[in-house]
Amino acid sequence: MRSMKSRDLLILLLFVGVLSLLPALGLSRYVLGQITLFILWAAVVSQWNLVFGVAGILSIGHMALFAVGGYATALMGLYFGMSLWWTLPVAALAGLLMSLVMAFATFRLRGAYVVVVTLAIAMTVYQLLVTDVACFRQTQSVCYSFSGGARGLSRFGDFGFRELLGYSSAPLGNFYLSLIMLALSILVAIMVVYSPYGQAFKAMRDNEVCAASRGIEIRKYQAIVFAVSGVFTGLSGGVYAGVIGTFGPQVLELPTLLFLLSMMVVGGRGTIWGPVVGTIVLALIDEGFRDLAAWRNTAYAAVLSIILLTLPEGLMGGFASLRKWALSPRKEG
Amino acid sequence: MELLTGILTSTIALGAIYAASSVSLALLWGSISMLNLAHGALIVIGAYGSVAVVTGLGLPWWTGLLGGMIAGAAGGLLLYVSQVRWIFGKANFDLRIIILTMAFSTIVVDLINNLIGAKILRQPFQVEGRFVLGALSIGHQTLLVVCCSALMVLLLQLVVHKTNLGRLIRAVSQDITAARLNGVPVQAVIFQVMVLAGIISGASGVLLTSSTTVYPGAGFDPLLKALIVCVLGGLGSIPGALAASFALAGLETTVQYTLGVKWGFPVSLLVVVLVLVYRPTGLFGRQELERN
Amino acid sequence: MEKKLTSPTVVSTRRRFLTTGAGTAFGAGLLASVNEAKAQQSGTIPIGQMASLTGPLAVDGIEHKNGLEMACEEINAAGGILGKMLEPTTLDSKNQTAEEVSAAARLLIDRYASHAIINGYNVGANQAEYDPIADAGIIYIHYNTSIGHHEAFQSDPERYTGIFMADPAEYYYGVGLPVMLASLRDQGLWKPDNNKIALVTGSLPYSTVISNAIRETAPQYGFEVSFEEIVPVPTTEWGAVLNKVRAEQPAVIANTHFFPADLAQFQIQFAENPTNSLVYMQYGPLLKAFSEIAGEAARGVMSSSVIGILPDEIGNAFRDAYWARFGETAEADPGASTYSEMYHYAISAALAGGTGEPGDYEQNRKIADNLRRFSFRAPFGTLRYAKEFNAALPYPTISPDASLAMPHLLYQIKDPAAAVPKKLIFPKPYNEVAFETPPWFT
Amino acid sequence: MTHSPQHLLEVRGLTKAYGAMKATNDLSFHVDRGEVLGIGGPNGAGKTTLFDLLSGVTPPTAGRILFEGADITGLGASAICHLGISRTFQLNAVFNSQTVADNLKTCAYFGSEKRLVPGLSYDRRSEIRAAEVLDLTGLTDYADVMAGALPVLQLKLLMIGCAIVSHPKLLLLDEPVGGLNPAEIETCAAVFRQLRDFHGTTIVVIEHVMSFMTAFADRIMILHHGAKLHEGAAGSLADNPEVVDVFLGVSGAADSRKGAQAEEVGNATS
Repeated sequence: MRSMKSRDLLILLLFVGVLSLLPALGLSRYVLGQITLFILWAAVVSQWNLVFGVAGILSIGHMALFAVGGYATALMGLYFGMSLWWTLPVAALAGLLMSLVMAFATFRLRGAYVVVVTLAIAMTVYQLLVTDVACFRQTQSVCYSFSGGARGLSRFGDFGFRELLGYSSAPLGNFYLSLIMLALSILVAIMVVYSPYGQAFKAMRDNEVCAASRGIEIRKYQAIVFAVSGVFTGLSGGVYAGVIGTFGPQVLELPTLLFLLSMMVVGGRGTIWGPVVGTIVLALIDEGFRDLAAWRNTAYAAVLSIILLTLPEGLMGGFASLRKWALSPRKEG
Repeated sequence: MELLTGILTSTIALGAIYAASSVSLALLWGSISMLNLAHGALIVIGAYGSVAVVTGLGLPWWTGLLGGMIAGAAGGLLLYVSQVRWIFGKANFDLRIIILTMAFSTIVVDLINNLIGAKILRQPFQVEGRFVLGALSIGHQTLLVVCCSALMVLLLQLVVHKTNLGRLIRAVSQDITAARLNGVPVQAVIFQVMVLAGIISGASGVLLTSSTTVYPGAGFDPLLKALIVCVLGGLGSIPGALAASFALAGLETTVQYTLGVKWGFPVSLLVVVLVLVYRPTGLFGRQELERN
Repeated sequence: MEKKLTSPTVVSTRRRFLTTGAGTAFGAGLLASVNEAKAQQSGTIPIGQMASLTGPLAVDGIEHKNGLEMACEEINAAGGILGKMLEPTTLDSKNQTAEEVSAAARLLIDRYASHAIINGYNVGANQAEYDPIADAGIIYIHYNTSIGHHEAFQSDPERYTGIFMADPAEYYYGVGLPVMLASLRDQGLWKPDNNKIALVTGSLPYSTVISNAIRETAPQYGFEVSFEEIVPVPTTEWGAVLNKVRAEQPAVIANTHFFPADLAQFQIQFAENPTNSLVYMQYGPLLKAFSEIAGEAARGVMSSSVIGILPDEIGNAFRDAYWARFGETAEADPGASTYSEMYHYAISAALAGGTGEPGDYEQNRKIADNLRRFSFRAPFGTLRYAKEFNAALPYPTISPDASLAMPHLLYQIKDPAAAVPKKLIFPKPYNEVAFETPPWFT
Repeated sequence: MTHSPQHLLEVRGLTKAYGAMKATNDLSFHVDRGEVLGIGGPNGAGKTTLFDLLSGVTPPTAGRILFEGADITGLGASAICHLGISRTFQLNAVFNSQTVADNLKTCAYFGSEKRLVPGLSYDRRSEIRAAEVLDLTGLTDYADVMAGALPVLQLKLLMIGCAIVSHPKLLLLDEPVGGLNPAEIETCAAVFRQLRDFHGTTIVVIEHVMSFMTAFADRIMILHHGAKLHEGAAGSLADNPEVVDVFLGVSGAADSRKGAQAEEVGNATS
């Protein structure tokens, strides 16, 4: 176990090292922007995976944690003019509180009930946001609601990269900030998975009744896994808001939820690297099909289906069986 | 009094629609533990089937329902052939099918967008007029939808409880391994269940869009509502889905009339979450004896 | 149009990445090389567009694409811009979220090296696309119909000098409604029982802004918003709202939720048990789909637009040409906007001595100055950008001179079964028919 | 009722009802320190339900459970584990996605005491205990194998290992040797004897394999329809005609007398 942990830490180091060299290739702003976006998605999916994959709590409303984090940052930036750096702890806290709500709502639920109830919570947050139209602040001629409603929030400040690095290099700042967020997210995942906490989570997933009878307080560890994931998912939401410059209820829409969920399942849930691999693969597919215009969604869905139909454990599971298959004849010979 | 009749008629109309659209979801969950996110796609396929038959072929309006059922059956068949038969009973079926059916509906919506067009169409399965009795005033269309939904649910109950197929479905839903060992042709049963679910979803698509409109994304909202209804009723329980349909419709309408329309959906969602916190298997869910 | 990746340097780059074995590096490298290939100059002028080709708003997105292509074909047939041919590219902005729209904008700039982006509307973009476009310095013309544009532009007029909104902000719809109602009342065409307006607001920013403006403006013209209900989007079951509205017996029901299908249901359910109220609905009734779905119930409903094709020589000619090109089921109004934006840009660029690629701030500034300097008579009126907002203004709500602004047109549905069910009733001199009391009045 | 702390476990009037059906019906018995109590009975007699009640997996409808003189009725499964009652399950109940060693460490770490705030790695004591149990069960060679990939015997041993690694005072074994052949049964029995003889662990065991029961248990209790049908010394079974009638059958009675290997009545879930 200790060697596995060192191996994963080493891979993380290499991975972050390689990614951090990417801007040196002279990527266009578009490519850098898209990579930044997907790095943030990977950070979110890694944390989601702790709950969904490692602890086996089938929460698909996880984006609610992301959303409250993003809104915390955007609202603090907007109403208090705070530097977005100072809003990040608040984003983490917001993610934590929302995660505890999720944990409480799902304590006694199993399987598909968890799926639908977590979805219902995300949809409730969504509905409350989009129907929030009461006048809260007035600018010149327009009236804005507290949360920005369906429009979402924008012009709430940024991380200051534009002043620091100039217009043309600001995306670099965003890129590296996102990369740090991803590294942090994966690091947390590694530390958790290989600690007694991670073992308790896996035990709960594998056999909940047995885990309880071995002294693992199920609800406590459900709450803990939600809390850990909530802190870092909320934080990612805050970073995302600052990097993208706008934040709205769209992150809670079903297509977004399922897009991120498919990253995890395609990569291989419950593994450290599955979410990352899934994000990379689906990002490439999505971008690769951009030229198909009206048929892009179809092509994406078709490829997604083929991967899921052929690889029950996702790509990481596929790699594992491939390696087993490749190694086994040599042993015999 | 006017408020009360308003709430009552709205509840009946809304409840019937919820019931029609959620029973097929309940059927699939109850029989083969499949959370079918392509339910919305089947609804849309049914809605367009009706348009094709009535507006396209120029047949009388009431054939729309048949058109919707046929199109829905084709949709269910396609879902079976392209996805379910390959992974049913394999590892992670429950999870993979969620994303696969989501992919299926993406493709369906895209195909409609690109081949038929994103234009909004009128559902031709319509009747004019109102039924008035004192203070009570109900549109014929509402009555039609309520009657068709009731008939559909009744027929489904007959199929499940009185036919040979129903017996096999119940055998499969109770214990798949045992059913297989006892010579039940499991794949054939699943195939028929999928087609049956397709027919019901297709028909409910026609009923749903008769009070709204037909467009490629018309199935999304009903899918969400049906999921909530099924969970509240207890997943897989058809009577539960029925009861939950009317309970939810009543709650939603009452909130809309009293608190305001915008609170209708969020409040009912919250209530569902709270109900499940105290009754983890829904109103009519099977309380399973956990054994290790 | 699309170049294959056959140059040996590109291939060797790909190999090198493959041998490192890192998936990301490979993918990003591939994308980068694609960009290099695409961005090469080919003697044509790349024109970009972000439009919803899929998703619920694709109905209009497809017309936006058609309008742009039609204009480019005509301009190319006439010799292009100073001899260079136009090459339009439309990218799918899907559900029009900030990420989708700004990703498409970056792609148009980096990969297609678009000299200008000629858009329809993207409702959810929230001005997120302004910064990448302003960084590239190219011209961006859209009709997002958002007061947010005014605020964004005024926050830094220098930086956003090349970003134009080709129609008045949605806010003016709200301001304009009481003006138009007062005009009907003061001319004696309509005698309201009271001064109450019942306001139904869709939970979308577009609807909200309009509703707020109606509420604020109404008292100046002797009206009062006495009832307000916010509905989620989409809403199809209107029973609760209508029952409450009926209890008010208002002089006017204004519904700013703009989806045509939902509004048609609203009207059908209202017509079952109507009150003596004028029904005004935002946007939806302008589309044929509304009349098709609502049927006879649609007769007498009012709606307004600032991008409606005028029933005059220019407007009719355009509609005929558009239908000849795309068939009579096509909606000409959305197409007219991108069509006109393109013409206006082409003329301004030609007068400036040519178009400007991304990064050519000087040339693009000249074009932007020309866009502000020269107005263009479009099928929907005069396209002229007010200097302080870089946006079009409405007549008569703001500008008293029809030749300097886009008329805010009030329509009434006259014959739901006709090819064009709506008829213009306000303002002068564009009105074709007179206002009629709706058939449900007793 | 007299307070009797000399009993390690005392059960009074325990009842568990599922609707009208009573899985356990007004059951009273006790277990003394260092004793081995065997529990038998036909399928559906409520044996596993009894274990579920004792181990806190399900709360009882009525009755009380006293452990070391303290009332533990209604405590949760993890709390009961921390007090020193540990159980095994009939079906494969290990953590499939962890290695054998990790299974044992997890059980040792979380099972032996209540962890308010667990650390980021296992403590020394848990690792020692895991190593001890690996040794005791003979699973050392399998330490790095995923539990989900274990052969049947090793799986049973791991299940037992997980239950004992937290050093429980009372061990509840639910059909620990069902489905094993005689040689494998002997392997398991050796582990149990060592627990009883050298660690002084008190054991309650449910088993259908009567030869194993009669050889291992000090006392035997037979349940029928959730109630006690018989209780007595290990050899006394065949003397009770009721027991013979409902449970053992004639051949079973003969087997139990002989102490030879019995025909398995069935290890299906009750």
